[in-house]
Amino acid sequence: MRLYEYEAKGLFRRHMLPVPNSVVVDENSLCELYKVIYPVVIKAQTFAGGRGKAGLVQFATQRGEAEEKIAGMLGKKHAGHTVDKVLVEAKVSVERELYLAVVVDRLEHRPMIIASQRGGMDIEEIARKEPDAILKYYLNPGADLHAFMARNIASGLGLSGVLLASGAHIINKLYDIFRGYDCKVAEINPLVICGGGTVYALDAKVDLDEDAMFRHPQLRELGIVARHEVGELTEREKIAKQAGIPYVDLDGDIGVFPGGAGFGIAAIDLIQHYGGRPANFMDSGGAPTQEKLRAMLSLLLDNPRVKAIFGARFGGISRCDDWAKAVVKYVVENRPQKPMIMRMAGNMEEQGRKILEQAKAENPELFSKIKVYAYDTPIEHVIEETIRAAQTQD
Amino acid sequence: MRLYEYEAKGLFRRHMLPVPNSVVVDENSLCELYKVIYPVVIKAQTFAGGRGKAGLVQFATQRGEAEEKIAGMLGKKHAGHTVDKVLVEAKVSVERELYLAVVVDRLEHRPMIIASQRGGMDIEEIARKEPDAILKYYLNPGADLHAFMARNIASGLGLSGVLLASGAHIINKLYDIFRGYDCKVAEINPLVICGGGTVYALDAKVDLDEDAMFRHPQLRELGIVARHEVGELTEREKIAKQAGIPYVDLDGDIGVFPGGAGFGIAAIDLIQHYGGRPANFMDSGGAPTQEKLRAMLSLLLDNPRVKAIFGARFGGISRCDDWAKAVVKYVVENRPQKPMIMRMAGNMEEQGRKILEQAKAENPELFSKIKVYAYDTPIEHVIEETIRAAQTQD
Amino acid sequence: MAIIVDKDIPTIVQGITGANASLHTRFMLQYGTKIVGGVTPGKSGQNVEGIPVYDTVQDCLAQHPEANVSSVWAPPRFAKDAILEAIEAGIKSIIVITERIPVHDMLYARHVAKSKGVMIIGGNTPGIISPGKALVGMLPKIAFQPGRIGTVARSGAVTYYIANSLNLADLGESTSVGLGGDPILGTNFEEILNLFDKDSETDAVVMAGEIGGVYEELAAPFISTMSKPVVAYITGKAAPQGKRLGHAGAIIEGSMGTAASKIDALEKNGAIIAETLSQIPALVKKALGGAR
Amino acid sequence: MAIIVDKDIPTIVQGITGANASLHTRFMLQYGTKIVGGVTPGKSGQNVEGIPVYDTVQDCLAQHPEANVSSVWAPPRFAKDAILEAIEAGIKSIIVITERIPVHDMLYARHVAKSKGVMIIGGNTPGIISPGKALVGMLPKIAFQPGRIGTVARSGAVTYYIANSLNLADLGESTSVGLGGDPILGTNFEEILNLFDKDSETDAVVMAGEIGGVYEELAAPFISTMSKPVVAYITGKAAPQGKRLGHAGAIIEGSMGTAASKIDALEKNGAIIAETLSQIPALVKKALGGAR
Repeated sequence: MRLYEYEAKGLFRRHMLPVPNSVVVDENSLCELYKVIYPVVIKAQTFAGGRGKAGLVQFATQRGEAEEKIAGMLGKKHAGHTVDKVLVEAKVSVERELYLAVVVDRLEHRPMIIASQRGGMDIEEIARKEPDAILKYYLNPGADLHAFMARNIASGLGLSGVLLASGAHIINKLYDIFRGYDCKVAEINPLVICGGGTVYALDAKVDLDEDAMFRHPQLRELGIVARHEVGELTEREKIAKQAGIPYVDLDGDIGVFPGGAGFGIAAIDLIQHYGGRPANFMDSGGAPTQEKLRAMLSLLLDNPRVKAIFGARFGGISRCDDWAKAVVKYVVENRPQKPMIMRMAGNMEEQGRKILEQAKAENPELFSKIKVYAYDTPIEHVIEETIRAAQTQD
Repeated sequence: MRLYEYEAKGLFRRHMLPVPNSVVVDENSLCELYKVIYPVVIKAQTFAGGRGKAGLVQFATQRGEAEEKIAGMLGKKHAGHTVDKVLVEAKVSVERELYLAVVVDRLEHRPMIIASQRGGMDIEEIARKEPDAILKYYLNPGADLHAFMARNIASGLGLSGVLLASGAHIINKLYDIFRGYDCKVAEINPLVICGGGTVYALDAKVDLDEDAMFRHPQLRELGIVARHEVGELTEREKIAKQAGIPYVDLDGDIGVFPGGAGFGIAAIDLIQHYGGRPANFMDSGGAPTQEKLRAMLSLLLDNPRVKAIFGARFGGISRCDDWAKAVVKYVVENRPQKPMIMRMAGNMEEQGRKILEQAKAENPELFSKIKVYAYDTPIEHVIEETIRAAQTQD
Repeated sequence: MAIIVDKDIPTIVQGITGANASLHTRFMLQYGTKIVGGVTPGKSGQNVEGIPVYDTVQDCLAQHPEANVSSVWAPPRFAKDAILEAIEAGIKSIIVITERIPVHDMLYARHVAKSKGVMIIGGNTPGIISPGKALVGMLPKIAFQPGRIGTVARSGAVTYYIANSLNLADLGESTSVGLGGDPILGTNFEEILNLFDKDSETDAVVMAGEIGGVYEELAAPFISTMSKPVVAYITGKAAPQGKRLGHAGAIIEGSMGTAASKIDALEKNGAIIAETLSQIPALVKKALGGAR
Repeated sequence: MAIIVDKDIPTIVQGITGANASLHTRFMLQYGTKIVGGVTPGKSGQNVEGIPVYDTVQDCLAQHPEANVSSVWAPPRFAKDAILEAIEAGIKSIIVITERIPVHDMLYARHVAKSKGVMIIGGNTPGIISPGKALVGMLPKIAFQPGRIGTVARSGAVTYYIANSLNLADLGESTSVGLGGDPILGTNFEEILNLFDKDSETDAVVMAGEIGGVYEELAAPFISTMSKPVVAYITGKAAPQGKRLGHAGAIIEGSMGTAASKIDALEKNGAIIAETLSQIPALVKKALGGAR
């Protein structure tokens, strides 16, 4: 879960990692601008790169100019995201720009510290242009970063004298944040050295492990809550999040009601492969409750864009009988008019099938648009039938 | 540095390790007694064992009785220590007594967790009577005690059901305290299980590493400051502590002004061996300042019991010239009348000797009772001469 | 002999008293898996489906020293500890059903396991099945039948659909391994492909990957050295960027982890690419020269 | 060749710019110790007595890869880090002058050192001298002269007085090792006795212990296996209970660590006990059969 620059810098400040003085403002809090000393840098808070080229990083030498430029940024769209906050930060005089990051290395399965004297560029760019200018330092999972290791890295960054100690301090603190907050990435680019030997984190990129948020309640104090890795949630995605359902809005017309996440991903591919357009990604998680299954169906059937539902349950940890029960209950209570073409197999399949058959016998009309295939029907057949049903609904 | 029971329990409470409700009172704070629920146990706060037999652990069922018994304890001498505080603690109904400790094992050079189902006895006693009833669990220095390890130990203590979790929790917390506060010993004996499955640390013994106190400023908040391993400081010892000088009062008449600690220990032995009585132990530490050397001489020469000074400087990290300079300055300024028999050799000896000779030439009278032997005089000779000088002073 | 699990391998269940674990303990026993004990701290003395429950793995192994496989069903925040407990007690293969284990926890557990020569499968694996012999995990038995195709996939349901497709085409599985959907896995594709390549009961392998991470790309060079054909099915071609699709690991971050990059790496190294599930059996048969 | 240090062994000084370290760097150089570099973080580019100063041990060893002995003079709170830095950089013998290093810090550094086959001497050692060859630490050269007696003691000054006594009796030292006065030591008596027993330049050993800890008792059984005589001098007979006497390790805790228990253990195992410093040379001579 990627943090905004201002959030990451808040975390840095909390842990004595030096950042320039700044305020975060939105359209209602421009009064806060009295707190900064000019000149300032104004940076739109958005995740996507290329802020500079899009005019989303600007300078101002006094308040009037700052307000004008902020007004120009707020509400702008950038890579699908509407700018609603800007970071207004004291401009510092930069002598050198360094690169520093701690990441989870997916190849080595270890934390890796990356340092380079070529700060300011993307690390991929440095890697391409000057691979030798990158210093990598691996640690075992759970290991301490001893002070001397941080000094070795600082020395490798060309720091000496008092800067050796400040650099090592920052490396230690960044690693503390990486470990202490379960980061996947904690990056400072650029780490700048200013006149007089002060050092600042001029930009900050922190990517948290959403699955470890439960042990960091202090993030909530900083106003940091779970969200997408990148970008904002749609209204439906927010509802799904509330209900604990991994859900992503897509722009098609076939509601996808799958079992697990892996087949959810496959289902989207298959629908496209056979010429259909999926309306969403969704995952029930292992062994969903009745409540959750009901919320999943609501998300799909309440979506006006959805014309037909493709459903699939291969019962593993999730049971067919639970699934069937939830479908029947939802249909009886909500009487949906959209066709639902589904397939059910696996654990507790027999019990599930009985539930469906009984419901159909009791309410043949209500279940007329609902089909539930079994083990011997290939899943692609079910998908193709759903696509046809959606087209017929037009 | 041994903590009082009430201090150790304060530390436990701070870290969610359950202890019975209690108050600590001295003669000025008996009003605090309204806070406890009767019946209570009253325990004199002193380090030495055998409190029970000495009448320093008593029970009371109501306040009047408690006050009476406390009055009887305060001011009592026990193993050289005057009782000035008592811990008044809610009496709990004990079903089982266990033993639990984390210690630095000096043989294995590792932290060791010791657990036994035979709580209430000294661990040495359990070891003697029932060695098989002791469970030992070693950890590597700096290693985490994972939750499962604590459960394994709790299970080894015969705990199951809800007690398994409470026991494991306490083991984890005790290890956290051991690591977090640089303990040499963190012991709970007995750890008691009460009716209803509650668990309490009924006694608490914590021995801190004095050399690591610098990184535990939070101990000061608990009112815990550096002192002797056992017992209280004498007035002179307090002055020495203020000046950063390791100093212990003994009951003889020869002031010992040695170089390092190791020879300080040897000097006491040698003085006794040759029939003298040392007045103190003292250590200059490595490379003492002029200030410190001056304070050391004051401690000895201001002590009315001291009749003669035995001095020795073998210059290693501590320099002879510094030592000679301090002696000369002290003598010139304070004009002591007591004989000082000393020996000086080692690094910067030549320079030191010049300083002494010049001072003697300028003030022959003042230095008439001061002798400084050199490398070729055995130290035993110097000691014997000091003993004779002390006897002559009588 | 099948890879990793087999009929005669004594197995334990960590977290056995949980609702899912106890239900699947019943299914596993029905399938013939030799479960000797279960562990839930504080629940010793109980039993689940006739299997005795212990407080610790250590206590369990004191009674059943022969056990050397465990399945872990503990909640995510306790999964690391459960895995470490199993390692310390001497378990050699740990099948981690738990999903969404924190990344740092899994890195640590994986590090300890590797240093002690212990195999972790998962997290977020549906388990492993050697049809007709043993099932460890929660895979539905109906999806599988004995045969000579090895399968390995990140996703549970995809594992079932692949076996389902194979079975409908009269192929069966030697062993089906769920690699797991979490971002950090105890065992990767290459390690399982290697086991299948050496397995005398396996003729060909189907591997199914998905967007996110680099495990598929990392395995690609090994495929070129294998003696057996590999049919690869990669999902997530239609996935949007930067959004996690259910599995903690299933996210495209920048140019990394796209379906295209995975398919490209695998194809280059000789894997046969399947576009849909139903293509898989035909491609397998073709690779085996139509002999079966 | 002398034990541990020698004339030709390249040595570095950690914390070299400190007042004591720089003074003793001069003394060591005057004595002939081959110091090739010094380390103080933030002070690179300076020099002390002509010796170049580096920011890190790693930087120092990049320029002087042959160095394999270091003396550590860092303040107590930084000592652990300095030792770990030396180990990681590849130093094989680390002489720790720093005194009063926290117990947990030293346990950790010692553990890492042992696991990597690195020797730590100290903390709170005056150092090591092989008279006429090399001096690492702060021992005063006047106290020592070349000879064939090995000495090992917990205390610095006691080391000097023993050598002083030996020299006044026309004996000299092969090597004198300060074991250190801290409670947790990197190297114990037994390890040094073993080196002396194997050393062709040593005929007899004088060991001096003191109250506190169990290092003396632990070494006792080894003495009975040695081919060379050991004269032992234990101080603290007159020490009060429960009070730390200067050295962090010098404290009698309960019945543990008393002079009597140490003397008893040593005597039982064949060590010759000296009551005073001046008895030592005579006892050594007697043990050597008056041959020297």
